[in-house]
Amino acid sequence: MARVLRWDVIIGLLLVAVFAGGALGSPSFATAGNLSFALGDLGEIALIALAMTMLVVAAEVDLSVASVLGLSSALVGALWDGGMAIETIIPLVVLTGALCGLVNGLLVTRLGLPSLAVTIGTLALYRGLAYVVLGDKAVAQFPPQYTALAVDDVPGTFVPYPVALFVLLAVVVAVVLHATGFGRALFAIGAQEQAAFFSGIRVKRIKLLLFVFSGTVAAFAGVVFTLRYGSARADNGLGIELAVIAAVLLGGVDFDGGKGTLGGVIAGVLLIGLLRNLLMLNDVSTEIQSIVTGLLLIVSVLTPRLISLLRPVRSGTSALKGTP
Amino acid sequence: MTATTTRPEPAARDRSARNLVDLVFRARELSLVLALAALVGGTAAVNPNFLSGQGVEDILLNTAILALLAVGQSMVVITRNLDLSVGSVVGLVAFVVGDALASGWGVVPGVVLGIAIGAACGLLNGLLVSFCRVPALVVTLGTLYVFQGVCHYVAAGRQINAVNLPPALLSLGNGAVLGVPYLPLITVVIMFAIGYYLRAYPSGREFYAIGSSPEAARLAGVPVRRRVLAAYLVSGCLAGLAGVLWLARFGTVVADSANGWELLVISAVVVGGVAITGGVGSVYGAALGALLLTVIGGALVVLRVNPFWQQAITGALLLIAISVDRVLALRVARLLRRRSRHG
Amino acid sequence: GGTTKSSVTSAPAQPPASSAAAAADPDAPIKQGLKLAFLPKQINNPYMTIVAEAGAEAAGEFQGEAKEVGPSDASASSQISYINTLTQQGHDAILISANDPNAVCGPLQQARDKGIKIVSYDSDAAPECRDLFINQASSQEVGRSQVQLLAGMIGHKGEIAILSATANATNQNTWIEFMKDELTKAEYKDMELVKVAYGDDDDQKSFTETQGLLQAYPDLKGIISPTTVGVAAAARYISGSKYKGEVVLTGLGTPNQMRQFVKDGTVEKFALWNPKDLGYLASYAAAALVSGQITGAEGETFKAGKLGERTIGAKGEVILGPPFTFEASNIDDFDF
Amino acid sequence: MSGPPALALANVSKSFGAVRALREVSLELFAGEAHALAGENGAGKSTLVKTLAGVHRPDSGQVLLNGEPVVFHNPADAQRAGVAVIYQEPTLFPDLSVAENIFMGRQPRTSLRRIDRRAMRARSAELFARLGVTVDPEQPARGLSIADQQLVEIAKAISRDARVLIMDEPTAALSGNEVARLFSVVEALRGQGCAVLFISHRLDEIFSLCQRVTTLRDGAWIASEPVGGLTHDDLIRRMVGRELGALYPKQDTEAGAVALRVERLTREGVFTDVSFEVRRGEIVALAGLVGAGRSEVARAVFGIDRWDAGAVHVDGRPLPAASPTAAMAAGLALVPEDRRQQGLVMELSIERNIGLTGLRSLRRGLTISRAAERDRARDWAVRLRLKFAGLGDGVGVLSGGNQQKVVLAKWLATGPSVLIVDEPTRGIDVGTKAEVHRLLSELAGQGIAVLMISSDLPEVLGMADRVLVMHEGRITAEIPRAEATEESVMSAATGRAA
Ligand SMILES: Nc1ncnc2c1ncn2[C@@H]1O[C@H](COP(=O)(O)OP(=O)(O)OP(=O)(O)O)[C@@H](O)[C@H]1O
Ligand SMILES: Nc1ncnc2c1ncn2[C@@H]1O[C@H](COP(=O)(O)OP(=O)(O)OP(=O)(O)O)[C@@H](O)[C@H]1O
Ligand SMILES: [Mg+2]
Ligand SMILES: [Mg+2]
Repeated sequence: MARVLRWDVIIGLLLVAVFAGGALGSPSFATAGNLSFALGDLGEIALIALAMTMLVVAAEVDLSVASVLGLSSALVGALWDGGMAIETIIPLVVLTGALCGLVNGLLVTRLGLPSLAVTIGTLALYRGLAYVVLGDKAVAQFPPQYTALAVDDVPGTFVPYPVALFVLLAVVVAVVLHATGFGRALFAIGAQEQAAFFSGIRVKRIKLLLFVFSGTVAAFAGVVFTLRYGSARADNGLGIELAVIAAVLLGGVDFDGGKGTLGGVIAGVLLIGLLRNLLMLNDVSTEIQSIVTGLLLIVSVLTPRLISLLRPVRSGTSALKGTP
Repeated sequence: MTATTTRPEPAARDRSARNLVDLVFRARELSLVLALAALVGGTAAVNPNFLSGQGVEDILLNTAILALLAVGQSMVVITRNLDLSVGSVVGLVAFVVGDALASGWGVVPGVVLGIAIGAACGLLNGLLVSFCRVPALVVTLGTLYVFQGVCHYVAAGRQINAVNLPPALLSLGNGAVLGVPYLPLITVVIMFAIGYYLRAYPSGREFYAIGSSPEAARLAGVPVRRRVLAAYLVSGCLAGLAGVLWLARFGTVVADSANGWELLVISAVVVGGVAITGGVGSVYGAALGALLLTVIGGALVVLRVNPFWQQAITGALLLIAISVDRVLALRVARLLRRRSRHG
Repeated sequence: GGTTKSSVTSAPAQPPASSAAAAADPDAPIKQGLKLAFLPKQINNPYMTIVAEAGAEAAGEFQGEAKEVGPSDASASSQISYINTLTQQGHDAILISANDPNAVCGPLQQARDKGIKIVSYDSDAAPECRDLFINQASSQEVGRSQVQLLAGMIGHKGEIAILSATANATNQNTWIEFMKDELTKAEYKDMELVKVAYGDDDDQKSFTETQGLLQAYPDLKGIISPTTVGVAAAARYISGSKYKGEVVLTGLGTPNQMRQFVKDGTVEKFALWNPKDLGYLASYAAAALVSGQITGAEGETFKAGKLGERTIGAKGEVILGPPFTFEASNIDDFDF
Repeated sequence: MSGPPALALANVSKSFGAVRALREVSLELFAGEAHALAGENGAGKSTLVKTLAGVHRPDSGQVLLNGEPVVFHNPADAQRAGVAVIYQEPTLFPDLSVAENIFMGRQPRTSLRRIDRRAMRARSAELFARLGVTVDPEQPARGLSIADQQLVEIAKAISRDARVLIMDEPTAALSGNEVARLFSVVEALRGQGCAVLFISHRLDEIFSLCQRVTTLRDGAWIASEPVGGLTHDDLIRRMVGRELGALYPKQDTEAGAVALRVERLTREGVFTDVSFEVRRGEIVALAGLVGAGRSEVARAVFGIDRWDAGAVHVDGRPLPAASPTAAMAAGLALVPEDRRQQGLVMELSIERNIGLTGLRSLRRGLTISRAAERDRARDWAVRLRLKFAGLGDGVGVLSGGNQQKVVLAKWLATGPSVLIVDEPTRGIDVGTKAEVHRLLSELAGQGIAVLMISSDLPEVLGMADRVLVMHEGRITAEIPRAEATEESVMSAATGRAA
């Protein structure tokens, strides 16, 4: 617990530092316009990270999120092109996302396959289906009032609507994860699944639920993505699953399950996003950006451990838990 | 004081249990081979070209590099770790070595350079994971970005063209001895070497021990950190070698060769029956997995499947592969239980 | 009920580009110290690099400066982050090769609202979101000439295939449309387009896609690959395979990449415009826009340094010129 | 004793944060002598063991090898110095074969330093023969019962022909015959001049195996003395520091209505046609040999495993198969046999673990009430005399016995009407054992139906109103308290009885 706390603090401080540095360093950083964009640009990743956090806490992972996003984008395009009303398309597409999640969940819970393997498979499958649905077409001309909804800020703020929505959802997830029985169950499952099961926790049902949630959120993110860019393509969001995972890791969630806080993850998402934005504004080239991202990831996790290593190891856990 | 009695005589159940267990372990490689046979047979039936000399050669060449990476990866996975950075390493090595050769390096120094770079990358990953105890996922995802960045930085939008490369290297990529191309040959030799080491040597078994239970390994006096480091080192070296072979095979490279391959490699390993949770599996399985993935890809094209369907079908087949294998394992496990006790 | 495509498209279209309102002054001098930014599809594409470097050269000629920034992956979303930053940094003009004509539209509009001129090159953005499109060659001409080139080499007979870039690449798809249209003409009745494959502008993928094509269609006579990455990869596979001499390959490639294959007879002819001229022209066009010499309306003209005077065509397009065909006899005269 | 001790501790202290597990403890192990280590749960026995084994480094004090100070940086160092250890919790490689588990790192070699699998198999078979048990060396360790796992651990340790053999509760999971065989092997080793350190909560074992005994209390050294002059009560007094009430205080209670009825329950290959009843206020023991399938029955009844045929009724209402949640709702509680895997979430704190079974009842509105969670935990921690620094500590750091108490607490907190306990006193010290027994009969007194699986026959005879005996997956006898004797139970357990 102590370490996780310390971790949140570290990431939080880094975030503040970046922000301050940006505000002082480059005039165009702290402008409403830029921040609004930078935040909006994080929208989808942030949304998906919420669901991913819950999964990872329960010691599972969903690599297919980016593909679900792509599939939902392709569907939106195809259906819109087919003349269906956007009001019907959106729920329909989100439902499809839930279905994708359900498939992941069933394969994991019913067959007991490792989620990494399953979702690598569905990563290919769903992306493939996206191409099947939309092929090489790119659909545009979405209704302005909706595209606007995906881009514009909540009046009087520099917070785009999707981000506002994210904040709401984040609060809900935070409560669920850290204050409800469901959350307790997630941590127990992640840390010692068998014991959780022996305590009468419906392990499989809960995991299934998580995957469905993850699929749903990803699909919704796909809708936002499509409207924000006003363009539906099969290859939308290609490869952002790694960005999401990077954010979750940076947020201090342990992929062995049972450890992590949502606050950390949100800080992680913001940190990565704002840092990249800041670097771009200062004409730091892409390659340097990815180097910085990578180093940030490693160093932020390395530092607390080095500190605890350098301090004379009193805790007897050294030998028993010391292995990578 | 406690009761004094004798245990039931369980010899019989143990024997039948053993055979079944063996069956489960063999099953993976077996089912892979069967799946392959079916796939190749079916495809060849539709389009004989698939088994033409050229066709087979292409498949072998395409598999070689992926299989090489899968072998390295499985060594890491067996120790209950992961190496996401392989794709970036291949890209980096391919370009840097290409650059060196283009500027007049000899082939041999070039190869050495490539492997050395790979080794350095592996060493970095290994040190961070084993000695600094940073989770493998964090480290290798981080280095994935870092190595990629470095590669782009070095490349700066340039491209290495085959013309500027020594013919010796290119012939290594496309030449053959007695009709067998070099690349698959190299891969197979390495695969058997590592496979044999892991099975027949005490230190080799320790990789499995670590993956099976790190704490127990530590208490048993296994040098956990050294082994994990070694696993990453091997994975790195093989990624380096793969980078050189990539260069030899494709001749033209820009900064992003093999980017995104990390997941491809891992799917190969998983399909090959190496448990992502460590301790189980073999490099042969991993290599077969790579072969299977490549053949699927090739077959779909040869069968004139609409390109938009190809990816979807690949994904579906991948899922079927692991599901079938799993169901099989569960079945055998139940059989084991029913036979195991009380006659 | 609800909002459907028809109900939207029937609604009045977006207002015309604000800048078009201002009047053009052909004799206005080119402003000093212009800041131009090239935003290619992706930075590690040698062809793109050549274009941008030439652009920078041109900028030098009129005491301006041009930089090249861009994503490492050819995706619309990452390109858009760059449009935003360039907007925030306040450049005079953004020159973009769009990964997705529609996706970049919104951000480009925001840029124009800040008075930044938008010039698209290589791959166009949606016309209402840019001032000018510098087209390397009329898409029509590219598409048709490629078919003519190939037809000539295979005697107007046999199965042919196309090896494209990504399935979503706009310029590729436009060209392919014109190729298909050309093929409907009578003289091509014996030629059949059997497949369009996608190499994703990834060397290795293009390479293996070529393998697949040749195996799947044993009677294949010719391949068109209208992308520099694809044609090079295809050439390399064919030169090392039994298909060398059997299958005719052409497409759009750079002389440096194709030289060896022309020399070893794998490829007889291929086409391309001079990417340097493309970048050069784009820079001058942008400068002319910013300086108010032109507004992007049809018929306006401007001076493009050594390339002489250029006229703006329909839909704000400026065409570089007809594609140039390279072959053994002339390839050594070029170095790019 | 002649010569310096083979291995010794001099004034060793070891703390874990606030907990002082060892304070100035000294101990000498001489060649050819079996030395017992006695103490309550949490007294510091396992910590001492881990210090000798190189797992922990002492905060102060020294480890002496043949009188020379040494520093074991890791377990490997200790092993090289000839120290073989059986840890309290099995440490096996589930994916590897039993033989590989035994010889990991010391495999017999052939030419080219390759592993000689045949020799490895043969030598493991030998070892098991010495222990008088049959375990297949080729079988993967995953799926071994706790008992079988413990036997593999023992084989591993004695295969090292170590100069010092340390055993932390090796017999906890074993039944008499296996214990007897183990002791004869240890005797032999002792004869060959091996120094032995032996830990057990079964005092008779200490008296029958050891020459000297050292007692720890709360991490402090109390006494080291020859076993000869001691009585049980002396030893207990040293350990507990107070007089103990009698063990097995079960008084006859009025058996009420049938609370749990199991009818012809069958799980293919594991148990067959198992039928029995447990009434309110009754303690029914399920006795049998290790491996008889008792735990499996318990698991099936509680819904962990699916059953193939039969039915389970709780208070007359049928229980759906394979749903622990439903079982809990019906008032069932299962204290499982493997506390590390099944009983506890090691990473989580004491209060979280105890709260885990009451996530619904702890809800205030939508969220969990921390206060309620804490009260629930404290209440039971106190009632079970749990030894802990803070309720927020991870259970992973508790001593074996204290962990077992947490498991009991988390289930008793659910106020069950039927309580199934599988080996409830495994690895629990005499003092706590008495408490647990008092607790069980108290619960029975309150009208709870208790089903107790135990391999500890005196416990069975002392606590049970009725004894059910299982043999190879079938119930072979039901013996009322009056007629329950060691002979009657064991003959049924071995299938000898009619
Ligand atoms: N790794 C650890 N971190 C923190 N505290 C620990 C750790 N290991 C043991 N302790 C504490 O040290 C004390 C002694 O524990 P130990 O396991 O030695 O007791 P024990 O005598 O073996 O008890 P038992 O008979 O139940 O096994 C206990 O209070 C325990 O909570
Ligand atoms: N987790 C498991 N997986 C597979 N088989 C098991 C497992 N646990 C036990 N077994 C097998 O089932 C048999 C019954 O073991 P179990 O320990 O449940 O019997 P028991 O009567 O409860 O004995 P114990 O006194 O150890 O509780 C064992 O001999 C073992 O071979
Ligand atoms: Mg202990
Ligand atoms: Mg049991």
